[in-house]
Amino acid sequence: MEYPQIDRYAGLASPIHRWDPRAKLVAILGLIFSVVLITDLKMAMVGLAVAILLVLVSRIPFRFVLGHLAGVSFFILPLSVIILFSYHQGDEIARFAFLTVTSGGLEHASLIAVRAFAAVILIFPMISTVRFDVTMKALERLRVPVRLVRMIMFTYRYIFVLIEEVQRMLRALTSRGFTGGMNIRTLITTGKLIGMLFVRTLERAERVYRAMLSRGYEGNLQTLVEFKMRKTDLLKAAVLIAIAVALNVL
Amino acid sequence: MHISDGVLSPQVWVSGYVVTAALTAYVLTRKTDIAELPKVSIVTAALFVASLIRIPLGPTSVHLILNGLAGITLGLSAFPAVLVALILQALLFQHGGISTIGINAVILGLPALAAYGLFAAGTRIGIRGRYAIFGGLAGGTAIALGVLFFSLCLLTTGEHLEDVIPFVVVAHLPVIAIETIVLGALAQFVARVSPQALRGFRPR
Amino acid sequence: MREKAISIANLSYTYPDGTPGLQGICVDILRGESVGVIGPNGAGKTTLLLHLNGIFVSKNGNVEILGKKIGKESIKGIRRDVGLIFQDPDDQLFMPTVFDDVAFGPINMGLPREEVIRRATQALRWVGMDGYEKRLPHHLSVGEKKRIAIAAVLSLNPEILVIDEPTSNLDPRAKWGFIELLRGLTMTRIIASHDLEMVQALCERVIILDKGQIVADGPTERILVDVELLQAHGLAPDNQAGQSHKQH
Amino acid sequence: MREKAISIANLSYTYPDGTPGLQGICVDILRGESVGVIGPNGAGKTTLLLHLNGIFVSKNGNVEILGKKIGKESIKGIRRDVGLIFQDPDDQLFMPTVFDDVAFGPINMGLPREEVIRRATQALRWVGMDGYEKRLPHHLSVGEKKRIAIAAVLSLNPEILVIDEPTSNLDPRAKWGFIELLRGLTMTRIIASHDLEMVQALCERVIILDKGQIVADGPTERILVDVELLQAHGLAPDNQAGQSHKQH
Repeated sequence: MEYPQIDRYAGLASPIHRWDPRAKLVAILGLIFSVVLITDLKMAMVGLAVAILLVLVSRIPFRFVLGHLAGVSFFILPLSVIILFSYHQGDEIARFAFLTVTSGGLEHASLIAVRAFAAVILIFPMISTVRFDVTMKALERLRVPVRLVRMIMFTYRYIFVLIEEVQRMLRALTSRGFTGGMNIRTLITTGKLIGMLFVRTLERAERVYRAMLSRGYEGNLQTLVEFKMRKTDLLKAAVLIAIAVALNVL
Repeated sequence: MHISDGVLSPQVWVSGYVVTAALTAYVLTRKTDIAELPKVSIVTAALFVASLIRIPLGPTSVHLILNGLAGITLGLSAFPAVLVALILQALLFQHGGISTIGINAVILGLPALAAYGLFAAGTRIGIRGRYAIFGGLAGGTAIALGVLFFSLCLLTTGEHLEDVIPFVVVAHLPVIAIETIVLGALAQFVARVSPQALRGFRPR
Repeated sequence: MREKAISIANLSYTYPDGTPGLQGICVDILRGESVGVIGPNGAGKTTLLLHLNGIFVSKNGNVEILGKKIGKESIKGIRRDVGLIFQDPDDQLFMPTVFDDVAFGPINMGLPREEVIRRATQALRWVGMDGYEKRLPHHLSVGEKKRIAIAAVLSLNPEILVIDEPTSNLDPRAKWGFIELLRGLTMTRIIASHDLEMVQALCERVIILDKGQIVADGPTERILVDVELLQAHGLAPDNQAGQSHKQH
Repeated sequence: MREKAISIANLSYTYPDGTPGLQGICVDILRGESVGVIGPNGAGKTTLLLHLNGIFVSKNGNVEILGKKIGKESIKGIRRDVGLIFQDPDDQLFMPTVFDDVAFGPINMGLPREEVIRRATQALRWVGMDGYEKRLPHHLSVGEKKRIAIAAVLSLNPEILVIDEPTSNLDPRAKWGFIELLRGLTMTRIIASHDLEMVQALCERVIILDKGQIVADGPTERILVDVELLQAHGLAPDNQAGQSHKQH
């Protein structure tokens, strides 16, 4: 079980790191939504190239990006393979035993995979170039409903505390000779473990709430943040938005 | 069951955002106790962390989804809890996607609410082992409904994804069984150790 | 005579499950006093502390802080006057960054931005943690977290500081550094603990709480030498254990 | 000469985030020894303990338990031989009843039902908690939970007992009762703590760990009187703090 470390490289210096987080969020989100709307494989490839270019500019090690793509690959690759063999349109270009691949199938499968990877790679210049706490504050300044942002904020904070707690519980289990296997006992033990985690977390939530009350909490949660929008921030945003529009219009 | 970006047609993911926005707004803007927001968030963190636990399955392992658990522990607040967990999973671990946050929240969040209803109604029946039985049912149902919604998305999106559905269903059958057993054991355990915890802080 | 900081008259409390928590607590604490509340695990120490800033409120209004009864109207002011610091700093540091945490109280008081920053900065300097503003709580050591937790309360400029088990899980160096820090604060202080060494170093007066009742109240130098009294309430090893310890 | 219970040769460990955890640890512990591992918060004590029953496994196979290298084949036996008790009993106890918790280890070993019951009952008797079989661990006091946590490991009949911070958060009576209990156990014991009083009462030998390295190793009566050594590693108050304490 690993800690989230998406903002591990937030301390680097690059034009993307220096970009105002609000402008950065809006512009790259725009680009992500543009990429998923592309219907032309060539334009999708351009989108993917833009995404990779942004990662290069941000100086985030590509190794790090690849390491985070497992989840998407696990979903997208089997899906593309199924489409490749099941969607028949255009000329037949290959045949394996009873499976055939058509040019239309190949193009459609590639389009989906390229869009998916382009979109997910864009998350890195957007999220990894700034500390996550700042991202959350930027979301708030962008008028994302404050209650939602607060939920994200508290949840994020306690993920770290609870990962440690679960790690300790799992170690205690292992050290008493428990080896999880594909059996009902493993599932029941996991159920009890999560049950205990839940009971402890409720108790913790009560203590946290008391600490909040003690410091004058009355339902209102604010933070002080300073963001400064400069001309260059807007310029960078304008360029990316223009690319986003071009990807779907050209 | 997290659909990534680039797969669905805009009609589907935009509708996902509309439904999610409406439900989240409804739940989060009710006049509630000021305790609810921090407490629900901290429990959401526990659900998030629990879903990182790996369960061995054949040569590989699967993560728990636990949307049913969100339902039986948080009631209506399960919906924003699922949404927040999905946002964090997309941003921190790149599970799921950005454009699909809304539709993924619908796929997992509506079943969470169904699990809440099922559990709340079932545990009122005074039979022995009701927590284990309805906890398990809620857990399994939440996944099964999730698979159903997931399949409906693939069917209606018009991107020639119908043939993927059987694979999705088969891949999730063991997950349904796993979550049924895990949540059954969990609900029975919590009912014994801290019965008030399952009544939680959901609206009375 | 010094003014009363806290006045508790016949306070009782029963837990929701029916077990008694506190029974007939009567105690006055004067301004500027530093009082140790000691007692075994489960004696009711934390429950008592939670009454001091209205997290638990007695219906009879028998807790007075700086002359004001705790009640609906006074509670806001009282929470500003009484700074409560909990045992586990992870329960207390709930904001994304150290600065956000220390600024949380002043922002809730509705202070202007400049003043919030001034208070937060000053509080961090007090506890020796200036420069930590942008740090994340999960990257800090227990000792550092404990200091930040104190700063988060000092930024409210409280008249009374109430601290639950300040030294638990600290190594000796961190513990004594923390004791030094607490000694430097001059407001009224109530410290609940079973670390008698710390209580000896910090408090002029000691109250022993056991099974929800006050069983002793007096100057530190009288209470902490009364071995029989301490033994009777689980605060000193029983004779047998103490002896075999010596023999070892 | 007594047999070696634990033999560690040049053990290093780096945390996943790249910070060093342990560096070149070399140490032998003999059968029947009772060894205190002391050091400040963050010195690597817990990380070291986690290597002793293969929760963390070094690739070089440089940890030997009772003559067996920790590796894939030996690990099951080693987890039976080395009982590891964690600091917070809540991390360890999550079965619906005390009995289930104590029986959990023997069941994992695949022992027959009769033997499981016999061992669990005996372990509970050892720690003075017989009669608690049907209680819910979560509802017990810290002291009681700590005892159950020990019983849950004793039921495995370990040759070596490894205990992390046994006395943290215990009131003095519970603490000394617990020390008595630990003294009554005769197997090899490794106790990590910064409670020097307890280490003094229980251990014949002391190892000081700081920044992931062993900085001292010797008989208790030599190490624990070396104030400068203790100060240098955060285990005694700095002169200044100690003095002002005396002046108070």
